[in-house]
Order: sequence, then C-alpha cells, then structure tokens
Amino acid sequence: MMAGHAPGNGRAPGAGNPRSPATLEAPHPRPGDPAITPELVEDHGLSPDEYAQIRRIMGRQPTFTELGVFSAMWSEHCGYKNSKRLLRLLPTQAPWVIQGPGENAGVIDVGGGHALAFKIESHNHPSAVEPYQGAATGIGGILRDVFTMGARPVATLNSLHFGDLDRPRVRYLFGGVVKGIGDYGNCVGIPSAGGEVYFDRGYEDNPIVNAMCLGLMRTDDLIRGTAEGVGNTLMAVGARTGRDGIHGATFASEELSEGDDEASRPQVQVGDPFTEKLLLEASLELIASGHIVGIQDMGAAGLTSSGVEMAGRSGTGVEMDVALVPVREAGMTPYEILLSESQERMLVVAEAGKEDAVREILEKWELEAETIGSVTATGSFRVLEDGVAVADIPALPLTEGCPTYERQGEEGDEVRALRQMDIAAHTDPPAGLEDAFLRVVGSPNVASKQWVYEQYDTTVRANSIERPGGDAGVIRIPGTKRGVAASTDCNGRHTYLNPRAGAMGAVAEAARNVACTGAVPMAITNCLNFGSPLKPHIQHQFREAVLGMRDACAFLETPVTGGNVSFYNETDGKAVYPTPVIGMVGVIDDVETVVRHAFRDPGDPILLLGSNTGELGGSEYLYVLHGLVAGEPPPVDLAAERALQRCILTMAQLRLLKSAHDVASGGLAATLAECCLGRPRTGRSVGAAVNFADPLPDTALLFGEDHGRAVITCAPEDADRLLLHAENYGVPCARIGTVTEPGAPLEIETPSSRLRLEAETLRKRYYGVIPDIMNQAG
Amino acid sequence: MTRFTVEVLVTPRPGLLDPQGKAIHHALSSLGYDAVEDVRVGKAIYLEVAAATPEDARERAEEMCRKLLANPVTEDFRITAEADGTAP
Amino acid sequence: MTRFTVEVLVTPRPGLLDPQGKAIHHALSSLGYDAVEDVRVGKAIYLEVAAATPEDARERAEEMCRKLLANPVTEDFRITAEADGTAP
Amino acid sequence: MKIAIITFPGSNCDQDCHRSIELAGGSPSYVWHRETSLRGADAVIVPGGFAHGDYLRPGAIARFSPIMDAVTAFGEEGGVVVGICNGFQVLCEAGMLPGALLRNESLSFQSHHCRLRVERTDSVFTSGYRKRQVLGMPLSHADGSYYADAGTLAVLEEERRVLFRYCDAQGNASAEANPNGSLKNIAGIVNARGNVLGMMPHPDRAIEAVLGSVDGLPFFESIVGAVAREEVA
Ligand SMILES: Nc1ncnc2c1ncn2[C@@H]1O[C@H](COP(=O)(O)OP(=O)(O)O)[C@@H](O)[C@H]1O
Ligand SMILES: [Mg+2]
Repeated sequence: MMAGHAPGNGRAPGAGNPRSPATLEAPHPRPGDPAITPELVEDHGLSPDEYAQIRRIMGRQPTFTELGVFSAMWSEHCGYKNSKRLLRLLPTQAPWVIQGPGENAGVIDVGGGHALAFKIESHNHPSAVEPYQGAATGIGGILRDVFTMGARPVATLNSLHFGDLDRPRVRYLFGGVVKGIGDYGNCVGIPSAGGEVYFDRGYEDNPIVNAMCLGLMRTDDLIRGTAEGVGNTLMAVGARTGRDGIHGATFASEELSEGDDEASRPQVQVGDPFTEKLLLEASLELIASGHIVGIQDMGAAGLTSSGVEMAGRSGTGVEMDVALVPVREAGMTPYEILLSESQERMLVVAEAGKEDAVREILEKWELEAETIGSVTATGSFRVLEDGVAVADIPALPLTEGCPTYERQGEEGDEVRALRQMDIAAHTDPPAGLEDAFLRVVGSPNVASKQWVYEQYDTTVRANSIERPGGDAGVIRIPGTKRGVAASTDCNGRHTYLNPRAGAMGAVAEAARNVACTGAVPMAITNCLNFGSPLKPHIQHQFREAVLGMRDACAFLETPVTGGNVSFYNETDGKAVYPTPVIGMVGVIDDVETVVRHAFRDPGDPILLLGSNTGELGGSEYLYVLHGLVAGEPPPVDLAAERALQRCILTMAQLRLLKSAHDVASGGLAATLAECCLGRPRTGRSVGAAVNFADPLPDTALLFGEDHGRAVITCAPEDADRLLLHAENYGVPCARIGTVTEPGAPLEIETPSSRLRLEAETLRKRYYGVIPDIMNQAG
Repeated sequence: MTRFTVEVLVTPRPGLLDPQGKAIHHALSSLGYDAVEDVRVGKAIYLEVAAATPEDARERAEEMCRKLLANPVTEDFRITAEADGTAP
Repeated sequence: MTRFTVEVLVTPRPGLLDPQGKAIHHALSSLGYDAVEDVRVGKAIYLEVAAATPEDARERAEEMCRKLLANPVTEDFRITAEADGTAP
Repeated sequence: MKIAIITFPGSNCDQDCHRSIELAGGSPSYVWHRETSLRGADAVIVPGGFAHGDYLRPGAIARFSPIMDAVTAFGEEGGVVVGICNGFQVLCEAGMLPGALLRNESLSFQSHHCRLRVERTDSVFTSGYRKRQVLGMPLSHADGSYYADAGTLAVLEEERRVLFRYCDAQGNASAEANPNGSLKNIAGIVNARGNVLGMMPHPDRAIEAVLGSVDGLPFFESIVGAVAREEVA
C-alpha cells in the first residue's frame, strides 16, 4: 500500500520556505501516490459514510496524504469515536483538579504549591507482536505525556494481564514485557512504585500492557500542548523520524488475526531510553526557560496528531514542510513522515525569535532540533514538501469533527449464563481446606510479584517511601514531608462477569489500596481495554463499565482526569475480558505516618474492618480449584466503602495503626498470609492466631472477595480506641486474633475447621511460584 | 561425528532503529572518527556442535536460530560453520 | 575513498564466565538440542567506514576497538573488512 | 569541604548523592561532564545512572567525557574519588580501579535490598563503621558482577583492598548472599593508594529511616570527616 517515493525528494535544510507564497496553492496528488479507491479508503479504517463526510469537509477529493491524516486522526486511538459519548458521563471536576481530560495528562493540586500530573496508556498490540519493545516504548510514551506538562516523572506503575503461565508463549510475553518495562524505566531513572499482574485464560492471545506515570511540578510550571501565537515556530525535537510504526494508530484500532506477526513487522518501534532521558531533561529545561509556548509528544500518529491537536486546542493553524523534518532513512514520503511513530520525538512551539535559544538548550543535551514550520491564523493543518502543498485540512474537524458513535449494546448469552450459574455446587475444596489455602496463595495471581518488581529500579531518586510489595506505592515529594500514593487495579474476571460491579470494584479497590497506606484518594486515570466496540456484547461491557466507574468515582470523590481507550483487543473474534484499569492517586501529608501491610510485633491484636459476606463469584478460588470463571462478582456498597476508607485514614492520621492491608484477590486467606510474610529480603515474617465466628462456609469465609474490608493491627493498648473509631464511622470491626512469634505458623479457626499453615510452607508457595515457573526452560 | 564451531551472527533488521549502533556511532564521532558513516550492532553466538558434516551443523543451527536464537520480528541471522579450532 | 563494511566481533575472553552463553546452552538443551556442547555469546559490530584500502579500514577499526569497542580486561576482538555491499 | 558530583547526561543518582553529602555535613556541587576543571573540589563522586546510555558497556563512553581527565589526575594525586554503581563501572573503564563489572549472573536487572560486610574500618570511606559490621542498603544494576583476573584478585586480597563484601544477615559472605555473581562476593574495592573507591550498592539510597535504612550515612560522614581533617591530599 505504501507508495514509492517521488523523485526530487530533496532533504537540503532550508530547501522549502514554509512562508513562501507557493503555500497558498491547494495540494495536488503527488506523483506515485496511489489513487483514492473505495478499497484504499477501507484499508484506512474509514467507512463509506466517514469518507463522504471527509469529502464534505474538504470540498474535494482528499490526497493520499490527506487520507492518511484523516485515517489516523479519526482512528479509535486518536478520535475516540466509539467511546467519546460515554466518556462524557464521567465526573471530572473537583476543587483540586487543575487539568481534567483532554491534555497529555491530568493534573491535580497536591498542596504546598505542588501539582501532580499523571496518566495511564495502553501498549497492548505492540506488546503482543514484540513484548520487549512494545512494553518499553509504552513506558517511553507515558513518560513523555507527563514531562510535556512540565512535570518531572517521579514514578511509574503498570498493569499487566496475560494468559495462563503454563503456556510457553505467555511466559515469553510476560518475561519480555517485564524486561522491557524495566530496562526502559531503569535507564531513564524513574522508580517503579507498583502495579499488578493477572494471569487468566481470558488474555491468552491478547496481553494487556498498561503503563502509568506520575510527575511532580510547581503548580505555576504547568504548560499545555498548544500552538499559540501566529508566527511562532514549530520545531521537531529529539530522535529522527524513521519508517517505524507507520499506521500504528490505526493498527492499534484493529483486531489482530492469525499470521499478523509477519505483516506487523515494519511497525515495530524500538525504544531508546537514553534519548528519552535527554529529551526529559531538555524539555524541562526548555519549559523553565520560557522560550516555548507549547510542547507535545509525537505519540500515536506522530507528527500528524501532535500538530493537529496543538492547533486544535488553541484554535490556530499550523504549517510545516516535511522536507525539513530530520529523517533516519532516505526517500520517505510525506505520508510516511507524517504518520511515522518513531519514538522519543517532540513537537515544540517556540516563540518567534527564540529558535536559537531553544537550539542551544537542546544542543547541551545532544539533541537535534529543526525548524519545520510555523503557527498560522488559517485554522488549517497545512503540509508542504519542499514548498509544494501536499495536505491542507481544517484542523478543528480533524479533532472535534471525528464522527462519534454510540451503538446498541446487549449482554452476551455466554456471560449471562456464567454469571447466573449456581456456584454453590462448586465450592467444596477438592482436597481439603489446607490444600485449597496453599493453592490460592500459591496461584500466580495472588503470589508475590517479587520476580517482577525486582527487575524494576524501585529506589532511584531516594524518595520511595513505600515500594512495590504492599498496597500502594508512596513517593515523597522531594524536599518536603508530603507524599503521593498510587495503585493500579482491575480484576478482569469480575469485570467480565459483571462489568458495572467490576468497574466499581476496581475503583473501590484502588482507593482502598491507597487509603491503607494512610494517603487520601484524590483522583483517577483509567485505561479501558476492550474488544471490538462494533459488537453488541462489547458495547454493553463498555457502557456498563463506564457507568460503574462513574458511580464509584462520583461517590468516592475521585474524579477522572484522563485516560486511554484501547479497543479491538481480540484475536480471531475472541475478545479479552473487559478490563477497565484504574490508576488511583492519593496524597499523604506526612510520609512518616505511612502505614505498611505487614504485621509487626507479637502480641499485637489483629482486627478486621468491614464484614464478611463470602462472595465467591469470579474468585481466584473458583478459578484455581474448580477451573471456573462464574457467579455474580462481589457487589460494591459505596457508602460502606467510603466509610471504611475514611475510618482507616483517621486511624492512620492518629498513628494508631501498626499495619493495614486490604482484602482483595484470594480473600482473607491471601491477606492474612501476606500480613504474616511481610516483605521479602528485609522483613521478618511472623505468625498469627486468628479466629472467625462468621456463620459462613469455610471456603466463602476464607476465599470470598467481598469488598470493603481491611485487616489492621495496633498496639495492644490501642485496640479499644480503634473499635470506638470504627463505631463512629459505622464500620463493623471485630478483633479476630493476635500476632505471634517470628517463625510461628498462621493458625486459623472457623466455626467448623482449624487450619495450621507453617511459615516455611507459606513462604515457599508465596515467593516461589512465579520464579519457579519462569526459570523453567522454554 | 566431528565437532564444529558454528558462528551465528544476529543483526537488527534493516529499517529498525538500532539505539546501540547509534550510541556507538555518536561516541566514535566525538572521538574524532569522522570516517565512520554508520554503525549497527548485533550478537555473535558461537555454538560448539557435534555433527556429521558442516552442512549438517549449519542446518541444525539454522533451526535453532528460527526457534530461539533470533527474534524473527526484529532480527536477521547469518550462519557459518567450520570444523573446530577456529572459535575465539 | 571507498566505503568499507568492517565487521568487528567482540567475544568474552576464554575462561571468563559467560552467563548469556550458559543460558542459551541451557535453553537449547531443554529444546532437545543435545548435540550442542558449548555456547559463547559476544557482540557483532558493523562499521561503515570510508577508507582508501581495506587495510586502512581495518587499521582504523582496530584502533577503535582498543579505545572503545572492546574492554581489554574481559574481551577479545576480531576484525574483517570488505568493500561495501556485504553488510547485513 | 567541597565535594564535586560529576553529572553525565544519563546520571540518575546525582541528586541522591547531593542530599547524602548535605546530610553528612559536606557541601556538594554538580560538575557537568563537559567541563574540564573540578573547580577546587576536595573530593569527587561519580554517581549512579546510565552515563551515556551505556548500551555498549557501562562506563565505556563516559571515560572519554572531558571532565574525566581532571578526575583521573585528581585521583592520581591522592584525591578522594568515589564511584557508586555506574560510577564504579566508569572508574573501572577509566583504569582508575582494576577489573570490570560484567552482566549479572541472573542476566536480569536486579533491584533489591542487600547486605554488606565492612571489611576494614581504617579507610577514609569506612571509619564511621564497626569492624565486620553488616550494612543493609539497596542495590540496583544489571552489570554488577565484579571480575578481575586471578593475579589481580590475589593482590586485592593481599593488600586488603576489598572494603565491602556481599553477605547474609549473620555476616557470612556466602554464595546465596551474592546477588550478581561477583568474584569473592566483592561489592566494593579501593585502588592501591586507598583514595579511590568503587562500589555497586547504593549508600546514597540508605540515608534516612523513612527510606528503610540509614546505613549509608556513616559512609558519607566518613568521607566528609576525612576530607575535613585533611587526612588525604
Ligand atoms: N507489574 C507490577 N509492577 C510493579 N509492582 C507490582 C506489579 N504487580 C504487582 N506489584 C506489586 O505487588 C504488590 C501486590 O500486588 P497485588 O497482588 O496486585 O496487590 P493488591 O491486590 O493489593 O492490589 C503491590 O505492591 C504491587 O504494587
Ligand atoms: Mg491491596
């Protein structure tokens, strides 16, 4: 499909003058461009109706280059055509929100003159094709989204969902993704603050790889991705443009199918983290210098989307000459240069006359910067090649004019049957309770992710207060006592069975994780990973998930400041579980008061906040012991959830808590085991003696994933005060046991059983399972 | 059976960015080696293989490349086989 | 001046532990390639150099190796130079 | 006590070292790698990170940065030079310390807590520790496996130039406690004169209780103290 390049594609700098009168001419087809046929339009992911609309906007037939631009801008990835209407339902306001959705990243006020920029992005398709580079460039992209806001990245998180680990292909993907994330972030020097990893056959062919970044700045250093001031100069900064990732944005919006590996090869983008580091430092220096008015990452759809979006946001136009863009390969066509997704590039709008000052800063960081065009008053996205017009499109219709759809949705029959299945018949542990306990704690989903996060630098910059391995990561704001906390969460099985309850649960769990560290949940970013929105059951999943997220965010007062939609996560018609990943951020006033998850001293009382209802629907227990993904997932009582979190926060502020750990995947069994085992390497593990009086079946009690619960400990003399506080908040609170000596077993008594789990056995299961699987060959 | 040393050279596919090559090129330029016009970096893998003939050794190596040694999405490979004694 | 492709093969010195080679050897064994008796892994660096003669190109490359491309404590290197056209 | 922290474009731990020196009572300042003078510094730190991306070999390119001539000269005159993590790799590549740092035996980047045994306390870097004290601090690297040929190793041991060894909680330098395959569990060494040190773990990330360890603080205090007393040139 890619046309051969035309002769005379000169690359001499200054060969084209973007302001010459020739630019007034309308673009003509370039020699060698393919003819615009219905097939070509379809290849570009545009429907006949959409194409008709393009013709109306243009008042003529678009050129091949223009068609490419429309295709990219009206792709799902850039245009959100199948999600925009629903996303408008999300709550986005709060007094602390400085920047809501629509920018490179959301920004909130975290007090003390500091602002937090944060955003999450998917790199699912590239990671399926080439896990190492796919994941690495995902980290690169999300870092750029944050530092182009003027914020210095201080932490990354990730959310990963793969098929079952017994598949060699899955191990290959998992290993490559983790290494890719690590190598990239480590080189740039950004600590990892946390994440999540799930394994379930629902992700067999389509891994979900989402990367999140947090950045900090002074509130007045905020800069937006705009192209303001007619006559200002457009500069291409950073790496050269190559043929990589051409059509990546459209590619990310189509299903993968068998044999795509071959066809997708030219689209593989290779990450260069060192260049990213240079770009980061140079960008922050540029922003501080005041020489620039806008800056944006050339992410999906590269130069096209950055140019169009910057013009669109400020109501101006831009004009650029592709012959001036530094390229990596000879003979690239305007189409290729405009749509290339080569990494580590930025588009900068410099104040007219400040180009040399800009260049000087970039030169210090060994980066290239070329003037490629200017801001105009025409309102159009105009592209020249050596002074000859090749594209001229009104900018606003490219961004705002993208057609949007809300299709009719309907729950799939298969899911409905699974959801309504009577799971009570499948709750008995096949080989006894102790065996079930060890298999749940030793399931890769529950087991320690140490193998993952020890490949990530978690301590660089010496501000990591709570590292991965607890509930949420906590990073100190440099030079202060304050900290920001973050967690990424989505239980795909829950969202599969009931997208609305599942999405509410993801918000609730993320907020709970943040609250358990003593930080106040403030806002979310989200990454919505779904199958094809053209299918009614996916449309249903999407709508329900958005509504669940809306309700939970509104009630918990954690508005949505941005996010990302990734559709078409399907292979051969089989979609992933609907996976609306929530990235929650919070604030803590004094990092000295951070609460950690591990039990500490023998003799400390153990209390349970919240009540046990024994929800086994969609649980890890059912999957591991019975191979089932079925039942109604745990419902979320938002009022109870909010009360629980506020209660924990009060207790934390009063410094009454010696530990706090939320209850999620794997239920109380997982939580208690983790509290006893503590941290790998530094921590010592302790035992516990626990006693439950709830009249529930043992499996429901131990493995139920009911929301709204946390296990806490305190000094013996503080137990009564905790009970009083809980009562004030209306949160059920019961003393369930006592911490015992290091090396002692975890002993659990229920109305019908007694369990004794030796410390060493637990340790081996919890820490051993993932390394053992990954170190086996193949 | 003879023992052969098979040299497998795995290189990044043309067109793909090669950050390692780029960095080395940059370093060589700043050391004053202006005559260097491009640098690409790959892996050199030496396999000691027992096989009946060099062709046999090479064939096996080719299979190993396809299966494990090279990433078909990002890398190409070349193979030479020599009877033992020449490996580094 | 002609453009030469200089192939520089940098390999771990004999006797040095080569964990990468070991890992590949292990992986090949578990794929059933029992005929593989040893694996060593190094770097293949391709330099495009403008030079008058192949010897000239090789000599420059040798200097670059000594200065930068190989670590004399842990690595050996070999160089071949060919007039352009053969690089991968 | 002016302490220069060399910053390369890929340095990541420059600020961590800056704060460490401040907490230890010294006055740190940054020196950009393209500069040629240490501006009268009394000691030099080469911090962690990825100096020039380090795609070829860690530290291989950094040693050609203009500032390195001054650092080398300073070390030869007996000035205190410290390389931490990437800094250790740079000093080895520059020939200021013997040996090399190879890819971790696990082939993975490793970032976790480790334990170190202090081998001697009569050095400018370790006077603040107790003999055979076991320290806990983070490590974070992909290439930290210390290698030197047998002859060099023998000299290092004989001249007691190994200052830190990886060990377990009891202080045993066991194979299990070796995180990366370093020969003889070596985590940090000095040059023959004892004024240039390289170590892989990060004392600069172990300077505050809230970060989980303060075991790195005496390291910086030792250096600041020694320089203040002018024990070294
Ligand atoms: N991909 C990952 N990257 C970094 N840290 C991770 C990753 N996956 C899990 N972790 C860390 O491991 C710990 C446990 O994760 P998880 O089981 O998902 O916890 P929870 O159920 O409390 O959300 C958390 O601290 C989390 O940050
Ligand atoms: Mg949790």
